[in-house]
Amino acid sequence: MGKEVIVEVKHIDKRFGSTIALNDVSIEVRRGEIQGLIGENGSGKSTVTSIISGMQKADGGQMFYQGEKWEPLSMLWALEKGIGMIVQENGTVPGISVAENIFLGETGRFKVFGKEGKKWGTVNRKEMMKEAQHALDTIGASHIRAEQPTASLDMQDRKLVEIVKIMIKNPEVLIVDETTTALSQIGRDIIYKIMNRMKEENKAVIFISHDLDEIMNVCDSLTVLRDGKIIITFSKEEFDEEQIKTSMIGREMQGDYYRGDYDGSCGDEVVLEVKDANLGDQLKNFNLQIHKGEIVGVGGLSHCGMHTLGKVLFGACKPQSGSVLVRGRELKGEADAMKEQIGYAAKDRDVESLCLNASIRDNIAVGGLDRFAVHNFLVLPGKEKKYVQKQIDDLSVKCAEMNQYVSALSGGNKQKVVFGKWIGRGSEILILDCPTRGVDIGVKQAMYQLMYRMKKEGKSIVIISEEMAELIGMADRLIVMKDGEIKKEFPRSESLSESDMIQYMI
Amino acid sequence: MKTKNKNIFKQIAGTAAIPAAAFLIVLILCSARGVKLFETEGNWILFFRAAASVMLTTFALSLNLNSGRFDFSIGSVSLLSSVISASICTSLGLPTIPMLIISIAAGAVLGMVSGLIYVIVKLPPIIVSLGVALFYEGLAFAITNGYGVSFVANTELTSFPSVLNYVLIILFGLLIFIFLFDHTKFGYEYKALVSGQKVAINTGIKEVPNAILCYTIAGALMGVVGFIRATQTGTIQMSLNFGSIGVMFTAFLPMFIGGFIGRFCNEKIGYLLGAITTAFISLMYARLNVDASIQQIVTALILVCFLIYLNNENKVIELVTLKQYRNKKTK
Amino acid sequence: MKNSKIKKYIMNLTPLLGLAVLFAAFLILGTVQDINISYGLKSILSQSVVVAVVATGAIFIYTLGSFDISLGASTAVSALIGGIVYNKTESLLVMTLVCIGVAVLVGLFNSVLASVFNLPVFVTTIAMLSVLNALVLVLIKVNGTGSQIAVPAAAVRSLNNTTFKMVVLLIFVLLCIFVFSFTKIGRMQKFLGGNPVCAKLSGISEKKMAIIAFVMSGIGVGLGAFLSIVYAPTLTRNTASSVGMDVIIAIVFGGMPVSGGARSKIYAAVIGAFSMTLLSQIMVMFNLNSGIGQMVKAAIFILVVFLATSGQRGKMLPR
Amino acid sequence: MKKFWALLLTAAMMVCVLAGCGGKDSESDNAQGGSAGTENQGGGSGAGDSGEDATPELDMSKTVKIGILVSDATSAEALAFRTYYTEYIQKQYNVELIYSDELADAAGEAAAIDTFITNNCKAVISFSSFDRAAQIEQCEGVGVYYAVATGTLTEDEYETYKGYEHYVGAIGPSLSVEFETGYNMAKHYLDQGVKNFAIFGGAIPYYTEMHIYRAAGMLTAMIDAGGDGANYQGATDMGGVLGQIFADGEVKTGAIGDVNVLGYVGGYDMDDAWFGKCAQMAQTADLEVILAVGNGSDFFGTAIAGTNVKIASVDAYASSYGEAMEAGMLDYLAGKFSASIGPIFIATYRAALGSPIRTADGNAFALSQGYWVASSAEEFNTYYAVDSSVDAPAYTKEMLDTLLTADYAAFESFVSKYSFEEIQGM
Repeated sequence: MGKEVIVEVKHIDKRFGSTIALNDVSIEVRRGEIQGLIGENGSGKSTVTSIISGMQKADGGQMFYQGEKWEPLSMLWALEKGIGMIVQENGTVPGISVAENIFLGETGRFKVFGKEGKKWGTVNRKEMMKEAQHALDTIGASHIRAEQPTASLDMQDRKLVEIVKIMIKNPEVLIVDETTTALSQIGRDIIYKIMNRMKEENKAVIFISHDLDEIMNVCDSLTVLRDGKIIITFSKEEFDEEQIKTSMIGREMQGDYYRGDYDGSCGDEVVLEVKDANLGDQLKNFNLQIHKGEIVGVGGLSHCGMHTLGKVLFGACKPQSGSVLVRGRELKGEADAMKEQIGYAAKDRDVESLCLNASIRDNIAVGGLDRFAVHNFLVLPGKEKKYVQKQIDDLSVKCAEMNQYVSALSGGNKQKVVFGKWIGRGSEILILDCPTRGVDIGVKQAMYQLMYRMKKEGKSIVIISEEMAELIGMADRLIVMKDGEIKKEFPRSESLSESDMIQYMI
Repeated sequence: MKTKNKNIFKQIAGTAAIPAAAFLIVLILCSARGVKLFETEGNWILFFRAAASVMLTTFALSLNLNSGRFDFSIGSVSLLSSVISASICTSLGLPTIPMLIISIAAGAVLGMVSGLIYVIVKLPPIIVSLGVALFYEGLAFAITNGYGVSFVANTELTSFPSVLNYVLIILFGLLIFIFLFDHTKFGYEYKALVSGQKVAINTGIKEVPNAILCYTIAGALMGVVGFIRATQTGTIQMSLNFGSIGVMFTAFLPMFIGGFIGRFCNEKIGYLLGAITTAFISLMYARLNVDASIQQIVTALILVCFLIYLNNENKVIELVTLKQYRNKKTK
Repeated sequence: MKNSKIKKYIMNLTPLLGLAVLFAAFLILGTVQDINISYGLKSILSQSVVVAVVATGAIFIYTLGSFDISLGASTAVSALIGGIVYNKTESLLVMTLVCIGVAVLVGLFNSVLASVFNLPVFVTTIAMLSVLNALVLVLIKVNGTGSQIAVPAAAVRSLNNTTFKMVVLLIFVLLCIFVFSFTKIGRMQKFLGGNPVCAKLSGISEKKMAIIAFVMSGIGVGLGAFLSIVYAPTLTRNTASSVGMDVIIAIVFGGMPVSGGARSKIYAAVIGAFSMTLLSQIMVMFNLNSGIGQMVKAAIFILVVFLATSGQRGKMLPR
Repeated sequence: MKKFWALLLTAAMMVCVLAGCGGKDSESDNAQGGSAGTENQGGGSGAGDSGEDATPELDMSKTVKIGILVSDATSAEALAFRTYYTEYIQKQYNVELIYSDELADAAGEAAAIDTFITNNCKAVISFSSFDRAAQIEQCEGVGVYYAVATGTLTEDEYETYKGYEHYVGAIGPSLSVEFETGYNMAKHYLDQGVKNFAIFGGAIPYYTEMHIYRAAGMLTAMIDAGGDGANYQGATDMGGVLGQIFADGEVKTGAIGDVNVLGYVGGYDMDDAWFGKCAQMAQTADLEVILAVGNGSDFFGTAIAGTNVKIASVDAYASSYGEAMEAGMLDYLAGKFSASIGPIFIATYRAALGSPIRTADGNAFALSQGYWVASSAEEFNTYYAVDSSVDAPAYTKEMLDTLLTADYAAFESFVSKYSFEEIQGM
């Protein structure tokens, strides 16, 4: 079948205030293809797709859809016309039923009386439920009930609801924006199935992901963006990991990506310990010991309890039974954990690890108040600035000045600020939940090296991650969790592969 | 089947529990003092008037508070709308129904205006509502040169207070409100915006008209409240410097009660029952001739205790601090 | 970047500019209508001081993104109890301490109640409002003539001068600025206001901070109570009744974001308080009737706050 | 940016509009000040003329600013007074009357007086009584004349301040007059053989003396009419009754001899419960008359509609009361007449012009003044016609001008003739 162009983006520009997000970007998406988009954070991939899908408008350039000029008014409008996007962050409304989410913004369709499109029409709830359930069944998500309150679903199922919300319109073009990072294998498989079906039906898919392997498996062609510019487009046969990576960061990758050695040795002193802790379905008589100078990797599906484990280790969640011991004594909560030199970088960075509406300075300083405050009370601007500046320099945070608001930083730099906040105060034990989530390769590498250095300095690190590669790459000891239990423990070894892990996750 | 019955039973129990309890306690207290709760017709009227006006106020307050919009101005809207309608009707010698209609219309317009100001200046609603409250109070004062409006002698208008009329108001108010919010596109989009502002907007739901409509509806409701308050004595007293916000506070207890009952049945019905509960309390105060300062303290205690109870189930925080947490997340 | 930065900078100054403009207007109109300007300024200072002090303390609560509507009532109660105590002890010092003590206790009660039963503080203050109002009536009834509690005017007359009041205000403001900008507490409060979730995960206890905030505002309320006794030693059931709302208005008018957080600033309270008084003084010169006067006030209020914040407008409606 | 300016513009316009309507509406208040001024330049000699021959030494050419202190901007009385001052006096005399906002407490009073001083007011006429002593001290301190227009000072207050140079004096119903007002009101019905009363206590819970004395008057009348052994809570005379009310902070219901107080409501809570109390009191079985120490018909009017319960009030002559009387909802009104504040104005004005009126022994005066009592719609209307007139009010300029030169004796006798007939007789 002829690979006709369905979506054409021509010389698009987009700027946010002073920063240029897109600079003269042109892409062609063909029918029967899965078009991959890849690039570091802030490279502009999400911006392109959000413009195509009508979430925001471009400042310059044109777009064409099926040969016609394409100027979407809203996502809903675009979807009606055949371009739908599954967004990166949560795209469902918690407070309403699944069905209402699926038909969000067009409940008006279900009239009791009155004509189609009549404004403030009444809504026929029964009918809506029926259609919604049918839609759920067709993509194989029958376990979700249409009348269920969305809040009661887990991350994964909410994503599925979103997918239904899009697919019910059977779009000509489907955009999948980093959705998979949030999903377990099952979820991913559902998405892959959908993408492939669309491909067979001679429709088009735009697929964005950080996961190089994933994207190389799925896509037929792959466009690399950097700093808002198109760098290069590879077709399937040209795919080559190294090349793609270099074109992404724009330079040869120096030195090791993960750590080089494979000796999983560490101190024998137990610094942090969980003793038969129970917490709902998140932890079931759970036991874990973390030693001095050890990197412990925790892997599993997104809701296997490992994220809760992170909070428990930091004292932010109290287990219903059992205990958390730090250097042998009971841990009494966050403040106490900080006294004991524990640091915690949460998965939901923007909400849990940073105050976006505050400056870099505030965010770093707040972690170290007891470090630079005189008598742990008096804050002298001079001392504070010195402290903060040191962290910014050590981690080479890219920013105009320390008083710049964090909200203006890229994902990678945000994470650097978080690291600065915890490392700055000399944390001995770091609990890092998805430390490299949404962080681009360049920064990733730097962070891996940093972690390794810290291990060498005798600090202990717990990496909780959904990216198995980095766990295998970094951990001295690797734990696979499922349903709040430890399913398997791997020592560090060269031979360990992702598939070894996966079988214990599912 | 059995479990189903159980559920239904549980629902009915949960729904009725609070007002029933309130009724019993009030009854006991009164009979302890040898007072009959409902003696004169006046008592009945008081009860239903309180229920009606409090219910509507609760609707008006909760409707915006649920979406994190705190509105100090509802009191002033009811004041001004009643002033407008009363002045018109007394000067033109119009009867009750037109006055009610004018009140509603005026209220709606006033509500819409404050909604418009809100969407235009895009300031936190709490600030806007402060300004609007001052403005409307001032306007009401200016219109009447401070005299307020008095039509005590106008038996046509002052004949409105009657159990039947108030019951009708309650029924219509409830039905219309339920219809608007549970069975229309507007209602569904409202719900979506409440809990998922960002997503809803990205999906293409228009927030601005929705918000304006919310304020308009709240205004209309307060128009009715203003009408009720005006016709009960045939006088409208002026208030300045936020004198009008008092009305708002009558709605908090019923709102929380409603929020609680909302688990077992439609939340709006919950609000009605909440209003009825407070109406019982007011009636008791009147019957037992309770001193004003005691009333205030007792009411406050009831509020706090109820909240303390609720909070163990973690419902209210959501309701009230919605605004604050939302801010943190979205900004 | 530059230009937007400058804009933001100006936005932040708007309240200050507002004050300046009002001040100029006062001077000009004043000279035109040849009023007694110097006396006017003095009286403006001494009229604003109570609201200014209370509002300054209240900033700590607003910084947490929460707010307290019982401040006026608690000022009244502290003043009344202070008055009663003075009439018993005849000592101004004791009176002052009692005022502060009572106010702090009320604040503590609010916040502790809130944190023990983890209620939203705002709700407890609603309840507190009516309790305190009732308390006012009771106090006057049992300890006064029934219509008032009066501290002998002679006792406080010596203190009733602008310099003294300004000194008190200045000291308190400096204290607050110190706590707010030069101590751990202030930093934690701002951060907490900015993002409670993250603050919790940075070892900041919301409850502790709330309690501290309410204590600070308590001190402000106490001083406010003391100053209102000095200003008008006869206390009636309506004493300080307007303070509660005036404080909210002043704080917002002064450019304090209601959501609290990093943009919070102490001086907002003072600026706001003085601006509002200036404004009403100017109204008097136009000799408007109360209604119109209030309408104009409202319009200017919205306008100034709008200009002060028009740096931060989003795609979504604020909440 | 453009949007920003646009918004700024709209906002600015909004303010202009306001200012505009402000100007328009306030004309009534404001322009008079001006017109008074202009009037004086041109026909102002009118004001001069009558003055000229009469009082050569009074220089009325300069506009005198006088501050009016009001604790209540909305009651019928307050508004009637305001109309008389702004619509009549201010037009007739070369004065600018600056009204304070509604004052809530002593602090408000102090602030308002400060404002007056700032605006170079030569004198203050006070309708606000949270802290009279403080007001007097404040004015004396800065040499501004001060007069009390409602109520009077207490004995020892008077003793303290009568000597003050800038304390002009007080004209208003003394507490004993208030007592009589209540007494006569009750008596009016007792004489008709009414036995069953209910009392509305107004501000008694807040211990407003004026209201307490009125209530005491009512109760004392009942005691006198209640036959032998009649007493109120054991009290049998004015002193006793007053003491009792001050002790309770309310009026107790119960039998006074063969007269009954069937119901009592106090305060102005204005909430559901309170209105409930009012309604149920109005509907008490075999109640005949509701005696209100203040405005009664507004709160009980609707409740008694259709019944033959009567309401008696104390307030002022406002149109709404006329309607209420026509409709039989108000039966008896002891009302201040708006012009009653004419003399105190003259006294203050004179003081401001440099010729204050002092008593024989050179002290500030303290004169009492009572109410016009209307017990029928006809009476009411006759009174109201005069009272509400802005062209020929009860005290016209001509009558008042005589006071500009009058000595204390003349002044006193003028004030003491306050009944409707007497005034019409002048």
